[in-house]
Amino acid sequence: MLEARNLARRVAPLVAEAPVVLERASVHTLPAHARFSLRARDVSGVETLDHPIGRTWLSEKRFAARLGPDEWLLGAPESDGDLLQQGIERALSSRFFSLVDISHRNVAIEISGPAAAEALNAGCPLDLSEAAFPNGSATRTLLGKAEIVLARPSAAPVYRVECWRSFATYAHGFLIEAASSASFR
Amino acid sequence: MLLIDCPFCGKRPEVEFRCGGEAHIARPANPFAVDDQAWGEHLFVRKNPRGLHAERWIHAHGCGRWFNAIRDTYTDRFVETYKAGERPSVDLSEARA
Amino acid sequence: MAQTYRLPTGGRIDRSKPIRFTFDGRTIEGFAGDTVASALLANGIHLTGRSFKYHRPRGILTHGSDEPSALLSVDRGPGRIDPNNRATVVEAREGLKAASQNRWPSLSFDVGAVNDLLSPVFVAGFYYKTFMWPRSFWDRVYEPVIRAAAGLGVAPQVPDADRYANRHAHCDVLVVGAGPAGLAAALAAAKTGKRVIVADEQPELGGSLLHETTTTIDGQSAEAWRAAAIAELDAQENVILLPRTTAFGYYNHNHIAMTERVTDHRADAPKTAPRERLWQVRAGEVVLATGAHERPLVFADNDRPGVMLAESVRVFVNRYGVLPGRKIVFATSAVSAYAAAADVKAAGVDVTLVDLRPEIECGAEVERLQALGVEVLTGHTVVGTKGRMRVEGLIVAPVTNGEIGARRVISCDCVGMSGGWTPAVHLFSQSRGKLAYDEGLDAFVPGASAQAERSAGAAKGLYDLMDCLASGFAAGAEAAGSTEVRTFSATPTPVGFKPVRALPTDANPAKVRAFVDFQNDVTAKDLKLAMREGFESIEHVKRYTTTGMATDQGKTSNMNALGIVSESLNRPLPSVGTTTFRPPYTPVTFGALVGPARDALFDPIRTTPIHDWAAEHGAKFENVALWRRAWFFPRPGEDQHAAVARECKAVRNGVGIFDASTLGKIEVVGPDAAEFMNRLYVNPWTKLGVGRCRYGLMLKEDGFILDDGVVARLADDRFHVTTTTGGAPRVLNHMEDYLQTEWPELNVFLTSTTEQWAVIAVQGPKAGETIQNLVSGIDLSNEAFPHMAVREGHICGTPCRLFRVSFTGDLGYEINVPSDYGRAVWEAVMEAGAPFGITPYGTETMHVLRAEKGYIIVGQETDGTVTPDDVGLAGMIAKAKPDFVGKRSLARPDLVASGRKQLVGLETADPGEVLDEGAQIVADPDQPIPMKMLGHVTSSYHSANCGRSIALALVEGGRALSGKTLHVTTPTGFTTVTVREPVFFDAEGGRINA
Amino acid sequence: MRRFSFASLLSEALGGHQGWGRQWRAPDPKPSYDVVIIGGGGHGLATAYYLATVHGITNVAVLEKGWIGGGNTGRNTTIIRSNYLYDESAGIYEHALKLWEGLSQELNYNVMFSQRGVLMLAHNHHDDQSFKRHVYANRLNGIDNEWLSAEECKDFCPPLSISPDIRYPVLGGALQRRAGTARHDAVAWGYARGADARGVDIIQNCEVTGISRDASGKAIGVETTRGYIRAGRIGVVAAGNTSRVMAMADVRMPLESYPLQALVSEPVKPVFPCVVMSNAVHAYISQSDKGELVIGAGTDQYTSYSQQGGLHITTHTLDAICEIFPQFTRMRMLRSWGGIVDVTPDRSPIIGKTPVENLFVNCGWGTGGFKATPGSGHVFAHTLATGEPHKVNAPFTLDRFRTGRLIDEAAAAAVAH
Repeated sequence: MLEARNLARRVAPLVAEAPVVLERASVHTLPAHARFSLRARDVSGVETLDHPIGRTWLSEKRFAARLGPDEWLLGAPESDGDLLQQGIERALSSRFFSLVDISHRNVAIEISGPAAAEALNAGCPLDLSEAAFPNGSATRTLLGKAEIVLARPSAAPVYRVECWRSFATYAHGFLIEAASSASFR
Repeated sequence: MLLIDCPFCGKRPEVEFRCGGEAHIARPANPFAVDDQAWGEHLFVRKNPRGLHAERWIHAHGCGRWFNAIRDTYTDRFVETYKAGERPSVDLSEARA
Repeated sequence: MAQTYRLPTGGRIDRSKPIRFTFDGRTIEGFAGDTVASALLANGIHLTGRSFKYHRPRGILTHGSDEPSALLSVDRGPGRIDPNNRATVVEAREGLKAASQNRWPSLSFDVGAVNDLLSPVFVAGFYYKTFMWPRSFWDRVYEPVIRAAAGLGVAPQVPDADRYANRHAHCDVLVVGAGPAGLAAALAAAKTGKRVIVADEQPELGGSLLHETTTTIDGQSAEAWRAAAIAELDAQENVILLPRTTAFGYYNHNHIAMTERVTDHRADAPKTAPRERLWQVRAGEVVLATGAHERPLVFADNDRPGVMLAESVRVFVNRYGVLPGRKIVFATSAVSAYAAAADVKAAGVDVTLVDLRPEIECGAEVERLQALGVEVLTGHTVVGTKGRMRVEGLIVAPVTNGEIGARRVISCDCVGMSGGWTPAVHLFSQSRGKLAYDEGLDAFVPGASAQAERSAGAAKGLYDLMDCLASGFAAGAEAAGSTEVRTFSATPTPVGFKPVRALPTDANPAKVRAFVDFQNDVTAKDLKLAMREGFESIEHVKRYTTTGMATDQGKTSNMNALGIVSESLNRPLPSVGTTTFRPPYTPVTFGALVGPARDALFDPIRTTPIHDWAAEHGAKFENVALWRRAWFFPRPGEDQHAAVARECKAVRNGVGIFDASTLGKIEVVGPDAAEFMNRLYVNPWTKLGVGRCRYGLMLKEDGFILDDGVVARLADDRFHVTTTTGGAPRVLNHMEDYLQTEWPELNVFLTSTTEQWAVIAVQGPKAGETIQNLVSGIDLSNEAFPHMAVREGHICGTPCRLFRVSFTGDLGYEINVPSDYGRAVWEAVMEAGAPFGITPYGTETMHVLRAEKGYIIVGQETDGTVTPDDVGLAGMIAKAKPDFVGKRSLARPDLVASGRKQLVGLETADPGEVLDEGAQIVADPDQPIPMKMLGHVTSSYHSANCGRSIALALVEGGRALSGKTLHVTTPTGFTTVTVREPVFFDAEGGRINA
Repeated sequence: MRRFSFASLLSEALGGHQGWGRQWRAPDPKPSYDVVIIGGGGHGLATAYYLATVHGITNVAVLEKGWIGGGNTGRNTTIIRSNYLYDESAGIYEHALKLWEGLSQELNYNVMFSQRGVLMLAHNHHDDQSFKRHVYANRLNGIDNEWLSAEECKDFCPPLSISPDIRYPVLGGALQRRAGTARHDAVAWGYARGADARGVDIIQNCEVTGISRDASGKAIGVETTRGYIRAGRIGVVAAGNTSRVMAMADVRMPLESYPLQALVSEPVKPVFPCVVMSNAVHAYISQSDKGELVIGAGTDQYTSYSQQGGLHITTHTLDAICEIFPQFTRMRMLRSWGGIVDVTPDRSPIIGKTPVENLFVNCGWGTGGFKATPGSGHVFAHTLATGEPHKVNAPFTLDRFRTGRLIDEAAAAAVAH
C-alpha cells in the first residue's frame, strides 16, 4: 500500500519513546516498515527464500527471515511494500502460498552495544553467542512473557526485536530494564 | 526446564514449546462408525506410561510446527523427536511399564 | 572495647578499611572482608539468637552457608529489611543494622525460654498427642500460641526497595565451586577454549585455600597458587568468573539455576543496580566441586554459644584474624581438627584437644600437636558443657570399651568440634544422580550420573589437597572433551575420621539433651522416641521430629540423624536411606526468582491503537485476558450506571462508536480454505459467497462450545475469521493443531492478523450516515451492501475492510483499518458523527446491547459445558455435513438427554431490580437445603432501552418454561422472576436491516 | 491403642517418654485378606480406617510401596475447602469437610485442622460472576461461602495488596470461613494408627507387581514384592501411579500424571492469617504452624513420574505471589518439591467400580485430593464394603467419559471472552 494514498495520520505504538542510551546497551525504536508473513511449502529455486530455517536473506533494503519450514517474515521499506508483494507473487506464481500484510501488526525495537546480547538474555532463553546466533540469524522466541522475532542483521552487536504491537510497550520496557541491569557489573 | 530438539530448529528451551499429550491417536475417519464407548476412549483414555511415551509437541514460539517425541516419563530424557506423520525408530511396545 | 578478639595481624580482611554496623543496637567495628559473624566474634560476641522451639541461647556454629543457628534480621535501609540471614554469610558493611531474632523482650532475657523448662513435655511430635480438647481451642488458643512461639524472624512489612535481574546463559562447562578442585577444573576446561563459567558462593574464589596459611601447591604458597589460577582464568575471554554466586538448583537437561548477590555487600551501590541476579545456565557439562560439610558432634548441651565446628574456628583465625576464644578446646573424632588446633595454638591461644579415638588410632598427629604445646586427651568422650549464654567449660571423661571414666571439666570459652566430613552432594542428588554409600568415608558419595556432570574433590569424598587438585583437573579436562592429565604437588592433608553417632555418656539417657538439628531443637532422644513409635523410614523420622527441616535443610544434621537411626535400628546406614535433596541448595529470595517480572513487567498490558484516545477521554478500563479495554466513558458527574445508560440509548437512537480491535483475527488462505472451515465450524461454508459474512460457531472435540465470531469470505480461497478477545490464541492453536496433524493434506495456511487491524464498530441507526462521506470505493446502500456483507475499499484514504455486521441488533459497521491508522480514522468518524451525537461506548454497553438482543458471549453464557442447542444455536449446525469437530460428541447420551440447561430470558417482577450475575435459580424457595438448583443467571443488566432490568439465564429445560415463575437468589434471599424468550429488544429484528 | 492426651503426655514426660509404643505395627503380609488396598496414602489409609470402624471389616491390608503418606499426602499444600460449584463436587468435598471438623477427636490424633478461612480472589468481571455463582450455589447446598469486597478482603488478609494500580487489581473475593489447612503427615499417621488398632495390616515397602484374575476375569489377588496375597476385593488408591496399577488388570484409564510443584519459604513469625487463592494469576499461599509460607505452584505441561518439574513453573508462581504481596520479594524459598498428580479429563475424581469384578478404583484427584481425604476414604470404604457406590460418590463413575456426563469444575470457571 502506498502511503501517498493515505490521508489518515499514522500513529505508531512506540512513537513517544526516546532512545535510551546506556553505557553498555542502547534501546531504539525503529520506524515503520512494510512486512509480510509468507507461508509456502515449496520455494525451491527462489533465491531470496530458499535458505535454512533460522537464517535471513538480506539485501540493502529487504530481508526474508525463514522462521520455519513454511514460514518467512518479509520486510522492506514502507515505500517498497507493493513491490515486495508483487515480487513474491511473481516468484511463486505457480505454487501454493499465502502472503498476508502484517506491517501494522509488528513493531521493531533495536538493542545494540557490547551488552546487548546479555540484556536480551534477561528474557530470551536462547544462546546468543557468536557461534550459536551469528550474523544473519533470525528466529521466533520469547522475551520474558512476550513472543518476539529476534534477528541479528549484521556482525555488529545489534539485534532487532520484533513483536506484536500490543506487546511493544512491554518489550520496550523489558529491554530498557534489562539493559540497565546488564550494564551493572 | 527441558531442552527439546525441534526437528526443524534444533535444541531449544521448553518454554518455547507446548505439549499436546499422547501422540499417534488418529481421529477416526468416520466418527459415527464408532460407538459411544470407543468414542469416549478416543477422546479421553491415555496410555500414561511410566517409561517411554510418544507425545506431541509444538514449537509454538519458534517455527510453529507440531512434531512428535519419544520421552521417558521417568527420567524425562528425550529419546528422539520426529516430524508429524513419521514413525519413531524405537519400538514402544518394549518400553517399560 | 572494640575488636578485642582481633589478632594483630593476619587474615584476609582489609585493615585499612574499618567499618561500623550495629547488632541489637550496639555498634560493632570490623573491617572490609569481615562477615557479620567474624566481626561479632572479633568483638567477643557469641550469643546471636534463640532457638526455634526451646528458645535456648545460640551462637555461631559454622563459618558458611550451612549455618543453622546464627540467624539475624538485617536492615540495609527502608524497604531493605529481611529476616533469617546467616551471620556467617552476610558481608559486614557500613551502616548495616543486624538484630537477633526469636527473643522477647531481649536476647539475654527471653520469656520464651520457659519452653526450655517444659522441654520434657515438648518432645518430638508432642503436638500430635494433645491440644485436642476442647475442640474449638485449637483455632483460638493452641495454634496461635504455637505459631507465635515458632517462626524465627519477622517477615518484611513494606514493598521491597530493591530490583532483581535475570540472565539466561550458556556454556560448555559449568564449574560449581571454586575451591582447589573447582579452580583446577576451570583451568583444565578453560585451556581448551570452551566456554566456561565458574560460580562460587563466597565473595572470593578459592574455597579452603582462603584459610590455608601453611600449605604449598607446586612449590608456592596456597595463596600464591590461588591468585595465579584466578589471574589465568580471568585473562581468558571464554571464562566467566562469578563469586558470590550460589548454584542452588540442578534441573532437567543440565539447566542450573544460580543466584548472584550483586549489591548487598556494597554500601555505595547505585540505586538502579539489581540486588541479585538469577543465572539460568544451560551447560553442556557440569563439574560439581562443591566441597564437604563438617559434622558436629552429638553430646549433651552441645548447643551452647561458643561451641562451633573445628574447621570454623580455624577459618575465623586464619581468614578473618579473629579469635573465637582465648581458651579453646577441640573435641573431635577427625584428624582435621588437629590442623585447626595447631593453627589456633600458633595464634597464641591456650588449646586442649580431646579425641574420642583411642590413642592407637590417632596416629602421628598427636605427637605433632603435643610438640606444639597442646594438651591432647585421646580416648575421651564429651558428656556435657558448662555455661549458659556462653560455653564455660567442656565436661569430658575417658572411655574405654564403652566404660565411661571419671569426669573432668576443662574450662574454656570456645569449643571446636568435629565429627568428620560429609560431601556436599546436594546438586548431584538434585540432578537425579544415584548416591552410593561409602563405608570407609561413612558418607554418601556420587554414584551413577543421570545427567552430563561429574563431581570432583571433597564433593566426591577426596579430602587430600593433592587428590582434590588432580581430580578437579581431570574432571575439568574431561568435561571439556580433553584428555589432558596433570599432577600437582601439595602439602599432604591429614585425613580420616571415626564415625560417631551420639557420643558415649554416663548420664541418664532420658535427661541428656544432645542436639542433632540445632535450629529445630531436635535431640538424639527425639530421634529415638520417633523410632520407638514406629517411625523408621528416615523420611518418617524427619517429618515426625522435624530434623533436617530447618533453614540449613539438614546440612549439619542429616548424617548424624541417619547414623543415630541406623545405629538404633541396628540396620546398615544405606538401608535407612538418605533424604532426597531438593532445590534450593541454600534459600533463594523470591525477588531473584521473580527477577524483572514486577510492576509493569509482571504481565504485558496489551492496549489497542485507540487506547490512548480513550484514556484521554476519561474512559474507565477493565482487564480482559491480557488486554486493557475501555469499559465505559463517564462524563463529569456520571457514575457507571448513568454512563452506561446514556451510552446504550445513544447507540439505539443515533450512533455509537466502539473499539473492537481486541477481537481475534485470523486470515485463512488456500484452495482448501472452505473445506477447512467446514471441518472446524458447525456451520456450512462452501456456499458462502465472496463478500459475505456468517456467524460461525466452533466446538471442541467433546462437543462443547469453544468460540464464536463473524467470518467473512474475501475470496474463494481467503477467509477473514474473527474470534473472541480472550479466545484468539486458543482458536488459532486449535486450528493449527487440526491443520497440521489431522489434515495435513489440506492446502491452507493460517496467519494471525489480530493486531494488523484496528477495528472500529460504528453502530446505530445513524451509522451509515456517519461513515458515508469517509468511505470511498464502497456503495453503502442496503442493496449493494446488505447486512452480513464485507467490502474492501478505503476510508479516510486508508485501505479498509468494511464489515456490515452488528453485535447490537442495530444497523452497524465494523471498520477494519491498518492499526497505525486506527486512531486517526476513529477521530474522523467521531467528527463525522458529531451531528448525530456520536457517542463512544465501552465493553459494558456492548454487553448490555447484545443482551437486549439475546446474543450470547462465549465465556459468559457458555462455560465449557454448554452445547449449541443449550444456547439455542442448534440451527447453526449444518445438517448436511457428515462431520466436523465436535459433531460426534454431540450425539453422546448425556448431550442428547432431556433436562439440559437452556438459554432463556428472565424478567424480574420489579423492573428496577437487577439480578446478580451468577445467582442461582430454583422452582421452590421454601424447599429444605440442599435445594434443587435449576440453573443460574449468566447475564444481567439494567437496560435503559427497555426501561427495565433484563437477564439471561441457563435453566434446566428452560425453553419449555416460558411464562413460568421461578425464584432467583439475592444477597439476602430470593426474588421472583418470569421466564421468557431471551430477546428483549426488537424481537422482529427489523432494525438491523434498516 | 494407647490414648493420647495431655495427661498421658505428662505422665510419659516424667518417665522420659520411654513408654510410648509403636503408632502402628509392622506386620508381615498374611496370605489372604477380605480387602486389599493398594496405596498407603491418606486416601488408602482412610479407606482402611472406615472399613474397620464403619463396616466392621478388619481383615484388611494396606500395601504401600514406600512409606505411608509419602506420596501426595506428604507433598501437598494442605488446603481444605468445600466451596465447589456443582452439587456432585460440593457433595463430596463437604462430606469430607464435615469429617475434618471432628477428625482430631475421632482419631485421637491432632491433625491440626485449622479453620483459618480460604479466600479466593476475584481480579476481573468474570471472576466476580463466577465466584458469585459459587457463593449462591454453595448457600443453597448448605455450604458456607461469602462474597467480600476488596476492602473486606484486605481486612481479612492484611498483607494483601488491594492497590488499584497492580496489574490485576483485587475486585473482591469469595471466602469460606470453615475452610483451612491441616497437618498433612498427621492425617496419614492418624488414620494408620486408628486402622492398625482395629486390626488392619499396614504393610510398607511392599510394591504390587501384578493383579491376578480368575478364568471369569474376576480379580482375586495381588502379586507383590513380598509375595502373593489373595484378596476378596481390591481397592486401587495409587494416585499418580493408578494408570500403571490398573494396567496390571488390563484396565486403561482416562488419566494423565503430571508433576505438580510446591515450595515453602523460610519460617517467619505469623504474618499470613488465612489461605489465599488466585486463579487469575495462578497462585495460592498460606502460612504453616512452623511459620513457613506454603505456596502452591502449577503443574508442568507434560506427563511425568519424575517428581521434578522446571524452574519456570516456580518463577511464574512467585511472580504472581509477589504481585499481590509485594513485600514478600525479600522472603526466601527454603525448599521446593514435586508430586505426581493423576488428572482426569474433567479434573474430577473417579471413585467406584471398574470393568473388572472385585476391582475398585479411587483416583483422579488431580491437584485437589488432600482436602477430600476423609470423605474419599469414607465413601470408598462404603463402595468396597457393599460393592456399590455411596450416594456421594455415585456420580464419579468411570462411565461418565462414555456418556459425556462430566463434572467439570474447571470448565465452569472457564476464562472468559
